[in-house]
Amino acid sequence: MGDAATDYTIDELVVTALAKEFPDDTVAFNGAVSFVPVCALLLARATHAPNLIWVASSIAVDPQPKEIGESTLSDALWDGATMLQSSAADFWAYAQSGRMNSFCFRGAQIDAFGNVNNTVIGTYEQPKIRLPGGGGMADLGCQVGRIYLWSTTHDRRTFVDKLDFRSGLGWGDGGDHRQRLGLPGGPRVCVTNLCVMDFHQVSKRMRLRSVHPGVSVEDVIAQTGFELVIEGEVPQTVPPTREEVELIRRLDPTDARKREFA
Amino acid sequence: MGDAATDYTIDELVVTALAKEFPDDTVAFNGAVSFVPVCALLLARATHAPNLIWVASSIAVDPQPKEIGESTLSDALWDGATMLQSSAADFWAYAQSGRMNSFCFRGAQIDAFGNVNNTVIGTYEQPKIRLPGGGGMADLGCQVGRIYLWSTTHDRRTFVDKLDFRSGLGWGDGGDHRQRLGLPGGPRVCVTNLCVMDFHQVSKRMRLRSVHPGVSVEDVIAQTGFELVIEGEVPQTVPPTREEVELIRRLDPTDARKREFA
Amino acid sequence: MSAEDKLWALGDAAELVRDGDLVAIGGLSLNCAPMAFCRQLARAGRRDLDLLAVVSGMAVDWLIAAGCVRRLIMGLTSFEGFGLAPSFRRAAETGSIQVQEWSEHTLICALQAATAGVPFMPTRAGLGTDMPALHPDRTWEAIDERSGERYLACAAIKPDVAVIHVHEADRRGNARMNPKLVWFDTELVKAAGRVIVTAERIVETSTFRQAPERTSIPGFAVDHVIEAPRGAWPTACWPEYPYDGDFYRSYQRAARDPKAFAELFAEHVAPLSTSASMGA
Amino acid sequence: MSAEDKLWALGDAAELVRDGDLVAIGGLSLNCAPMAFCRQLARAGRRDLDLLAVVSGMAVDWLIAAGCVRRLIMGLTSFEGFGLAPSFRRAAETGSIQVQEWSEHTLICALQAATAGVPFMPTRAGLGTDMPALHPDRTWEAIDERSGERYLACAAIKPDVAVIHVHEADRRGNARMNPKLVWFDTELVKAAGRVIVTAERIVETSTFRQAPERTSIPGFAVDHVIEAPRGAWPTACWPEYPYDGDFYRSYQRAARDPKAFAELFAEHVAPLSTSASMGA
Repeated sequence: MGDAATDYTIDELVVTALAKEFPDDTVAFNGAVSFVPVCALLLARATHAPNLIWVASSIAVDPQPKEIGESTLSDALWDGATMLQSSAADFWAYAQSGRMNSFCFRGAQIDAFGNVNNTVIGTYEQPKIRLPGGGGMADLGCQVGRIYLWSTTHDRRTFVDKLDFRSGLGWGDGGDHRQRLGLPGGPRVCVTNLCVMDFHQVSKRMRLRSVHPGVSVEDVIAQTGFELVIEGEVPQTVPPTREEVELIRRLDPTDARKREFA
Repeated sequence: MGDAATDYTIDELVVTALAKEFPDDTVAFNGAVSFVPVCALLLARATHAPNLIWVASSIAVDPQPKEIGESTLSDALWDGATMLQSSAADFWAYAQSGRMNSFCFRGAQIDAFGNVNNTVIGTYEQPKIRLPGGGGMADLGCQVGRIYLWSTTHDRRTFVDKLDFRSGLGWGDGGDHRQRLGLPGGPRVCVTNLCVMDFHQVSKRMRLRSVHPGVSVEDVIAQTGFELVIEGEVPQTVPPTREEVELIRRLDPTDARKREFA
Repeated sequence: MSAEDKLWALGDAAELVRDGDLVAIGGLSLNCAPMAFCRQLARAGRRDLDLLAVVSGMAVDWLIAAGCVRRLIMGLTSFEGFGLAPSFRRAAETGSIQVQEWSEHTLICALQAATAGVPFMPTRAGLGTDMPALHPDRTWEAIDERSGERYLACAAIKPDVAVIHVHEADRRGNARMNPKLVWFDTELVKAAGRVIVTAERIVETSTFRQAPERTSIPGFAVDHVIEAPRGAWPTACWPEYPYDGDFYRSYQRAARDPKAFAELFAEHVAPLSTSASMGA
Repeated sequence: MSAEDKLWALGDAAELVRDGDLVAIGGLSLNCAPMAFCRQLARAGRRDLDLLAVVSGMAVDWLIAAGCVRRLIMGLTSFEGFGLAPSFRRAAETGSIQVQEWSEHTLICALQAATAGVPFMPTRAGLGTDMPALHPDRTWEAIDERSGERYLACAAIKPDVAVIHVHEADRRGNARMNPKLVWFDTELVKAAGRVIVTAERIVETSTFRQAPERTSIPGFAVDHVIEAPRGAWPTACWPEYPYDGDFYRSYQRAARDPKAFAELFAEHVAPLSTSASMGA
């Protein structure tokens, strides 16, 4: 993959780490405020996954945008698409049937099993903070087989032992919970500003897979509100290569990805 | 409505009688081999029901066809439409919600309650005649509030006491059966080559409303396989006026309507 | 009502909605909400509305700020990158409106059940989440006896009124998106008891007859048509105009200060009566 | 399979279907059925197929005549004004195929259930008719406890393969109808395990990128693309060519006489093996 870059920034590291997770048969779509996944999908398509299909804003199939813009639901992303898939009925059909197989989630809170909360902080009836709402989380968490989690705020407010509200399903209560509900797949990884985590095969608890350069395993533990599975030596996340950094900056020339790292 | 025509044919009488039944707020659509209803809808729109909307072939909204052609499901009918409504999902939605409120049925067999059979003559497993199948009858009979029946073969093979198969629902077993099933409306009339029938308000049995010129009440009784409700003196069906006959011949210049009177 | 003329004046738009109605609002996030119509509801001081808005932001925030809303049935309410919807947030946190959170697909299922005239629609969406328990009378888990498969049943929701914004419509209600994010809009239209279309332009019916394959909504599915040029502002009406990012930013700035918000709101939406104001 | 090249030769089309598959056939009555594909199945002598055809005629009749069909799941099978489909009729009357009659909408419900991954879809369609009792394991009446409302549950049907015909497609599976009677076709596409699109023309992907709002089916929903000019003949491919009424008439005439039918069938479809022939 070429030489490691020396001047990359954290957003570029996160984008690269997430991009590597998308296999070539990915058909992914994205929701609002999803600059990191959009960048990562563009990077994956430009590198190891040329057949990856990205449905921008869950609307524009396989577009070639010149830049990313202020909203990941807006038309800035749709240039050169092969299809504008604008009906909800068709969209949901393909998400439910598995033809669109991949979606990236973030949440104001994420728990050890990759469940997410974007509804309230505090109680539902008297919230301390009323968040935007689950939107499609409750739907896609159940219907899409390949879920990718990301977070740009890896701390104990985000990674909590118990969600204030379960807006979207990850591995549920862990173990075979999803399977018992009759649901496909589940979360595969969670890429954050500190590390990359996957899920223990049996318990489905989050497991530390690699820590980013300059971050220690202890740092991650200190910033995580639940007990992580840690097995043996935890390697370092492979930093982006020069080529990857150049590609990211070309694919996202206005630095939209940095909006998530404010 | 002008003078009675003197040279009209039976198809023109049937078309005129059916046309009169469509109120101005009709939104009707049609299926296969429906020359008589298509003609009647065109006539109604050109006379007393200018706001009537006809969805040709259940596809082309409010078209202005020059002629009717060989198939009432084909594009010959679609000229000048305001919309081509080509998705089944949208079509069914509007039929189910009542926005499209009217449909005309025919059947190889019709019973006293306006139920229809287009599936088999004989038993289902070993049919004497395998008919085309119910198609949308089982659906639209339940979902559409205003059902109009027509037949160009008023005889005891068609108007039977017991259907060999109930493909489409009219008033079901009669009385409040439809209501008990939670279904809207029901059949309003049945226009045939001999007479016009409607339905008794309580029992929902077919009732002779008028006999066509030259047809006696006894003729109708002799050709009907079930007991008709007959109340008092049965008037004659009002024959078409000269204007109506001229209009029919203009709207259907190739005499497509006569195909049903072979 | 005549099939021939469904045209209605924007200034009289609020007459089409009664206090207490369940009103479904079209659009998707920063895109193509019927904002001019919402402004009329705010100005007329409609009260106790139940809003259904699958993925919305500014439209809902305006109506909450103006005190029109009793209950919000929603999937997502936000200004995306421009932050949380401030009036929505405050009203939810103080309990001055009732927020009934569903999810995008379960709301669509509930609308489709209303359209089809069936008691509920089944889906896998929402299983295992906390959402169904928020309205257990409307969403409940069930198991199909025959297959043993689990599903979530979503009870029918039939809006009294749906309002959407399109590019072009005629007096008969035919409507065309050129193209746009139809997304949930047609689902609202199919389910609602009455349908109101606001349009950038009123065009002749002949425009539809010339390209019938491009018509998005048939006239018979629409009850009222309202001309509303730039009627989606400050949301986008792609491809004709983009969302107004500057407005979103100044709205957020103003929301920090009751006086500034009241001024901005009076200028762009409606005067805030002190009692009604949720935004200030 | 590569997302880049899904092109398949018409001559090898039958390889895409296995004996015993449940094959959903697109088109509507006299319109736009994948006839060239059906001809290949007939020639290859596929056996024991379960066909799902919502409203069809000639396609089903060919496959029955050629002895390919074990069971037909259908709403309507006819030649409209050209009469009853002769091979279908004879096979149904002699019991040589199993006819499972549903209705148009209940079949759509069954397909939608498969698409959504739910055990059944509820509908009012079919209530009070004799249809549900034909397959009580697949369609059953039920009452929603909460509302007391009655519905017909339609169990999911997932076709192994769906085949539809369109105007234009590219090697990646993007497909466009210009326009056509989509009608049930997209419902088949969404539900099926594998999707085959036959197209009048193969075009470059750039054709789709130039007018993305006109694309009917996204490439990711299609597994194989087959070039088949006049591939809907003798059904219509509106607006490019009409149905061939003369062929329907001569087919009906020939069907009265085994020898004449075998000749016509060999000329236009496939040679009839004596044992397999249902048409003769």
